[in-house]
Amino acid sequence: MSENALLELRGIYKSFPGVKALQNVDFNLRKGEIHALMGENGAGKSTLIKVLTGVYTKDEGDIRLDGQNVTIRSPQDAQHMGISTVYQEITLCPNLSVAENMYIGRSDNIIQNWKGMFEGADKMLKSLDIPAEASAQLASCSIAVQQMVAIARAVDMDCKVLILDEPTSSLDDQEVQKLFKLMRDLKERGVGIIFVTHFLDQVYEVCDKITVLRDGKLVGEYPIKDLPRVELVSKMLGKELDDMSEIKTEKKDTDKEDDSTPVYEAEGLASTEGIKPFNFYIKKGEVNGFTGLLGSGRSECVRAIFGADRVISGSVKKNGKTVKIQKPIDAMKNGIAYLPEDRKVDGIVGDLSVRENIILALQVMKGFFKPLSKAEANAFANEYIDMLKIKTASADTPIKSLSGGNQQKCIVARWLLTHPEYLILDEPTRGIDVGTKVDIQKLVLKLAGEGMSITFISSETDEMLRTCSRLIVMRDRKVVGELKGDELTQSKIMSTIAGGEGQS
Amino acid sequence: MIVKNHKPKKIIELIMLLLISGVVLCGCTGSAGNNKEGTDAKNIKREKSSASQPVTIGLSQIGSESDWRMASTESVKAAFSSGAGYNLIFDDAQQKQENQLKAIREFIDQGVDYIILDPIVETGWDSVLSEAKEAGIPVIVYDRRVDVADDSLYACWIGSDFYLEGKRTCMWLSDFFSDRGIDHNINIINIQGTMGATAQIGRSKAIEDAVYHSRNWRLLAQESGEYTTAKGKEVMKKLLAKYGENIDVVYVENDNMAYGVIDAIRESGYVTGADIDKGEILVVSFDATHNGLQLTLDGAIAVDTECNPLYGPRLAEMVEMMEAGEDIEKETYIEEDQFSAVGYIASVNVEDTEYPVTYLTSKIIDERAY
Amino acid sequence: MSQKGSKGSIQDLFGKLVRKQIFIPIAALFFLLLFNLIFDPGFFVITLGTNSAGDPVLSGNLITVINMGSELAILAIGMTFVTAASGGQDISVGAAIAIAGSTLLRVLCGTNTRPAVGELRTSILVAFIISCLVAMAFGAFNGMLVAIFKIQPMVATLILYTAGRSIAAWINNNELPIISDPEFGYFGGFIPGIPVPTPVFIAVACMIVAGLVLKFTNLGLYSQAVGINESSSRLNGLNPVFIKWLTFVILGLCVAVAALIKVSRLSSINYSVIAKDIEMDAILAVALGGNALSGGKFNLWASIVGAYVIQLLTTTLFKYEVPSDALPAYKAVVVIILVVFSAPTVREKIGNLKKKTVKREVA
Amino acid sequence: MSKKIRNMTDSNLLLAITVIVFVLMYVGAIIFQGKGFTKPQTFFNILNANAGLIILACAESLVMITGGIDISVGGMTALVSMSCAVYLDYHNGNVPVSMLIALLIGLAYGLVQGYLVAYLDIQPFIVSLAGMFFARGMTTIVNSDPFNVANESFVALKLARINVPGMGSVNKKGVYVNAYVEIGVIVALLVVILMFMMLRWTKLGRSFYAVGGNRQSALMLGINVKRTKFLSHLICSVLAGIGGYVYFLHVGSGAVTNGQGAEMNAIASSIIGGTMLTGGVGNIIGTLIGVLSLATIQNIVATAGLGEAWWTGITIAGMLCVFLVIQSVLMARKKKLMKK
Repeated sequence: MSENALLELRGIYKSFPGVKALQNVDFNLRKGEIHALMGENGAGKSTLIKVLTGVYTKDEGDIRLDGQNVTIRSPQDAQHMGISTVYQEITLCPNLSVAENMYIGRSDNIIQNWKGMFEGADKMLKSLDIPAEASAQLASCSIAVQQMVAIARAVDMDCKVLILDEPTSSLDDQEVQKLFKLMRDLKERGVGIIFVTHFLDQVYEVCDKITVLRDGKLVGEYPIKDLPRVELVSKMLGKELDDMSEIKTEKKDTDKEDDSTPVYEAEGLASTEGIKPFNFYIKKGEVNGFTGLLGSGRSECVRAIFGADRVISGSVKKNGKTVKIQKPIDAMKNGIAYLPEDRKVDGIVGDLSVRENIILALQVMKGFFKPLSKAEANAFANEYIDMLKIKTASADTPIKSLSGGNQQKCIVARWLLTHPEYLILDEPTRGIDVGTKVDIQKLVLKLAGEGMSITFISSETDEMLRTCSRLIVMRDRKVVGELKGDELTQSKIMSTIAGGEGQS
Repeated sequence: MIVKNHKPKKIIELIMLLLISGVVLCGCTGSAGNNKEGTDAKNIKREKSSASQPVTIGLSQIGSESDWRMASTESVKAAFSSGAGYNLIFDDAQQKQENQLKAIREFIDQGVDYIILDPIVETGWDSVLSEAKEAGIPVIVYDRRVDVADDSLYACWIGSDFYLEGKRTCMWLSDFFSDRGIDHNINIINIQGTMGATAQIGRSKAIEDAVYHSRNWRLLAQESGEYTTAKGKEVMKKLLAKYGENIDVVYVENDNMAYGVIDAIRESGYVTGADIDKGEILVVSFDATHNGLQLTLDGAIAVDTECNPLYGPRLAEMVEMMEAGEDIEKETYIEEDQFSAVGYIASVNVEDTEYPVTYLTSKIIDERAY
Repeated sequence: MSQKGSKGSIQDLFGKLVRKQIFIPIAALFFLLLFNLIFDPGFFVITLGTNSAGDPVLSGNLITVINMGSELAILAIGMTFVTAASGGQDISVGAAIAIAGSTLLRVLCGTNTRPAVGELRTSILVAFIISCLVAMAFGAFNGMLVAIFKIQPMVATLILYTAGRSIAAWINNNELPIISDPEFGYFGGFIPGIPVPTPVFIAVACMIVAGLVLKFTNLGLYSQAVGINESSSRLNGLNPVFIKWLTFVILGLCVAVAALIKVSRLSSINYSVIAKDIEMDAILAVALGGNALSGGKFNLWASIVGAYVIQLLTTTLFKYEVPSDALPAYKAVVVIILVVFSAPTVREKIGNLKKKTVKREVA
Repeated sequence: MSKKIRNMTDSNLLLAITVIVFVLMYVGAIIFQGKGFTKPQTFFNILNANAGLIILACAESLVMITGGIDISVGGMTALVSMSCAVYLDYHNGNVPVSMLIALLIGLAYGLVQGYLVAYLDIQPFIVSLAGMFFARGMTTIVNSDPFNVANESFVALKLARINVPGMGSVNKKGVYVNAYVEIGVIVALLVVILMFMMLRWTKLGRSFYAVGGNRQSALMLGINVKRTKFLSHLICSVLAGIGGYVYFLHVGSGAVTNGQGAEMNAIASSIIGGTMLTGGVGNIIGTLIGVLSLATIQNIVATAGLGEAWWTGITIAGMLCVFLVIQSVLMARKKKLMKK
């Protein structure tokens, strides 16, 4: 069993004030293996990785690398031992050059050899097919390229263990394929790769083994062949699950035609973010969605609808009446709510309490001079904490200490509290655990059933198919098609996105 | 299309930029408007260039910390006006020798004809003055002195005899006490000026000497009030808290500090006045500024010895003499007066010279130039 | 058993108290008072005397603290808002006080720098309103640089810090007006018949206004939200640019009030000395209050208590005859001790230490 | 054009702006102000008077690049000059020991401030604010009265001139006067060169940029962030000690007011020189030019006859304002270009 073993973790414990993040967790990685680390948010994946990379020090347990006990005190330690990590968020320095980002912090040389460094970096970038110049400032590269640079750095370090912590969430399909190729190459070279992701498809595409964590405890380690998806999901959630089918039946009810005036209608809408003017409408109780590859402009469209980016042309009608939506507050006053794509940057207000985060939008709509009383605010917050089953110690807890899924629920609560007629959800399920994903999808259908209009955007097409009755397809910042009814199939969407045949 | 639509934001940025540079520019044009002398001087320079070059003077002033200093600055500025054929470059050193050194070097670099210097402290001038000498620019020192190894480094000095001022004040006090028949112990507090300044050295020495030679005068404390009202008040408050009614006389080394000292005395519940036997605190001060004299008239300051700030005419006289190639005296003292509204003493005698004491009236205050 | 439980709950309560943000400044306040109580109980003596005009006045060290601390407390209010919303500090408040004070005197005196009693050009109220407007305009200028041009607050306000005292001197043509009207002295001294110094009332009034603003408007929530996450605030319908700008204007108003007290105390002004280094004290007050200087969540009252801690420290040191120029050295030592003990890393370490000892006891 | 701007690093872009503005300003001064500015000695005098500030500004730039700030450098200047002055004059000390005193003060400051900032994670502004208070207070405790140092060997060192051949000028009486710089200038230029090389060509130098650019990332990239921050403050304070001594060597006096406002001048010079207070961006050469720009504008204001004290403050502020706005607008535009 332990032949070829590269990394062995035994009985790892780690706790934070009030939380037992890891309890008696074991983990094995062999040479030339791609090993998926799975679990819901808050299951302990991040903590385990941070223990491995020296960001946290473990409370108890052994780490064995190449059969020898090691202590990892800092990220430098980890690097020196051959454990490299690529994180979901870019952890490079934007003000330095690409080459420096690949080489800094790696050697004990005193002198910086610019020429040698540029040459080495260019070679590496070329061999990995990464479109970046070694001398360019990192900030001038796209996020995807920055991610690739981070991987190039890890590869260049001849690491034994490569940890990829959700590296694919900001990459498009092509880039993901490139990354997978890279991973397989490394696997050939005998590198052990720990792969953390929420995309089940990707797990089944590249991984050899899966380790599942739940509530800080080890559930088990399985060869990929022995663990079908449904079982994986149920292991992660800790219960058998047939929610998926439920959702489908619910959706059928909302799938109907009507000729009423749209709740929201836009004509020739365009914003400074470079989307081509587009037309759009949504009716009462309808769930529709924008789909397309990452960067196709689907988020920019909904941002334009909400006035989040500067709107530069187009006319908007709300319930048939022409209105002006220039800023978010205009949209909010017109009963539109928007859950943004990037939860951390655009959604939560980290240091504020759950309560303040929930009431924020309602408060802003009420106005500067009409603050909610503490009692009212508490009542609202508790109502939604119960309704959406937000797991938090109290309404006073800072939102940043909640898990991703629960943070997302708070943001949903924030917008539901404003009782919008039209709710826009941009990637509400990104980076959150499967259980919450299902909860949110169910909620969408429930709200639609109650008469709310909803636009739902997700990178996972099956989620869209499950919830939406109409899909607007985008390519290169342009609307290229609209699908409904029977057209709503995986293959049809793919072909529309790809633009293989004549469009409507 | 998109580019076009970008414009509004850019235009706003541009407008903001213009606005800000506008504000700055306004400041600059404002300067031209306010500082008419400057522009006039340039015009005259152009007109006169064929006939006679204006004489360029570099004036390095200590600062603008007190009424006295400002009256002095105004006087010099008026004397070297462009109308009189001068081009004055004025520099305010804001109480730092460093800045004065810098200013003098700038004057040398600009090739001025004369440098006029009111030095903030006495030492530390050797190198910069020798640079001026090297460059062939005569330096006139006024008010405070410079202490240099080689006194050919400056052309001449004109100023007050601060020791004499102090002596006159002490003599007035001594005459006053004997007049009143007071011969018990007199407790004195000295609120000094900025340490190391010529005036502080002279005036402090005078009171120290007087105390040393006196039978019943005692110096309770000496502390610097740095010539400012605020600091004077702060120091006095502290000393009042410490010595309370034991204080008979406060010897304040300038009027600005005297305002603060009198404020402090009043706020601490004491009374200023000449009747020290009734527990009043007697304040003597120097400079005889407008406000100082007002307080003297009210009796809050018993005697205010003048320190004449009106150097302008005398300095202009000297420059003219040097232009004409005449010899001038190395050291000159400026004439000074002494004012009191207490009125017992008509004159004081210091080292066999009688110095009159002017009985102060509001008429005198109104007629004075500052 | 039950005893143990109650002991635990008391410990819990204490723990909760210790974790409260306002605990640190209040603890510092108590510590300084205790220090004085032990070494010189005379510190607490308050006497009722009369001033030169024969009006009753209270005097004593405690009166001095609440009197002289007024300006700082008022500035701490504005500084807290600015810190919360912009994540930076305004280092130009001292210079702005010089400007506001200079304006006040200029409006009152016109070109005559020595107006006799009753010769003021306008009423004090009008002059004060004008100086408020000027101070708010300069605040708006700072706010514009910070909010619109996105320049870091400290850097943006460095401009006014450099120019402020010069502008103040310029406003009065570098002359130093002196006002002899006794009414003008009321704001920094005493109103006849009332033995409590007027600045105390002004400071309390400012606190009440600030409290009401926090209660009846959303300024608190908005400025915190903007300070923590600007992007998210914008998507929730807030206008971060306006809110940041607004906090600077509010600070401008606080500056004008502080300037009124400062100028009134002297009935005159000294451009280069007035309110010198007060910006540093104001920032310190915010920091002592346990507020993050990087913005976000704030506790206004903790800042105000912080301001009085600084003043109490100053007065205590004066009491022990520390010369005013040497004062900063002692202040620095106390400040360092305070910030070290309130630093999260240190607190954590102390917490760990405690845990260990407790564990050992249990074992 | 826009592509070129895009490919420039932030540091270089800001440096370019600074250099252009400085050259324009100096040329303008020569054209409009005439005789004075054509003389090399005018420029050397600017260097002489600001040698100390150049070193302080380099020190400040370093902490600013690392994402911190140090407002204690002005106070340290006062403390260093007063301590050395008292030692030299009252204790009749010798010059090398006085230099050692300056270095030790710098070192002590660096160790304490560095530890508090880096290892206890206290905000650098507050730490150095306390540092400034402490230095100013200690200075008055050491000695409150200003005085000029009379110690002979010190005065000799202070008066020592290094002639710059071929740069002299003829005075009014037709005598050729050599152009010169003071020893402090040599020290300052050495510091500039060493700091430039350190920041550009050593791993440590690059790690300052990395920590300033993104602390968290730098940690993940395997840089010892705490040690880097500690070193930035240590080097800064030691340099401030040296800068304080060079300043002392120029003015030759111990005074409480020495170096007053020097911290803000150092910060302003760094900003004009293209260092950003947000960290990660900056250039020592820019800092040098920043100091020179500041000094030149002061010189222009003074010699233009705007001697009233307020003009200096207002013009410097105006210049700072224009620079900041240009920087802000340019960076915003660059960011926009980037997006496309």
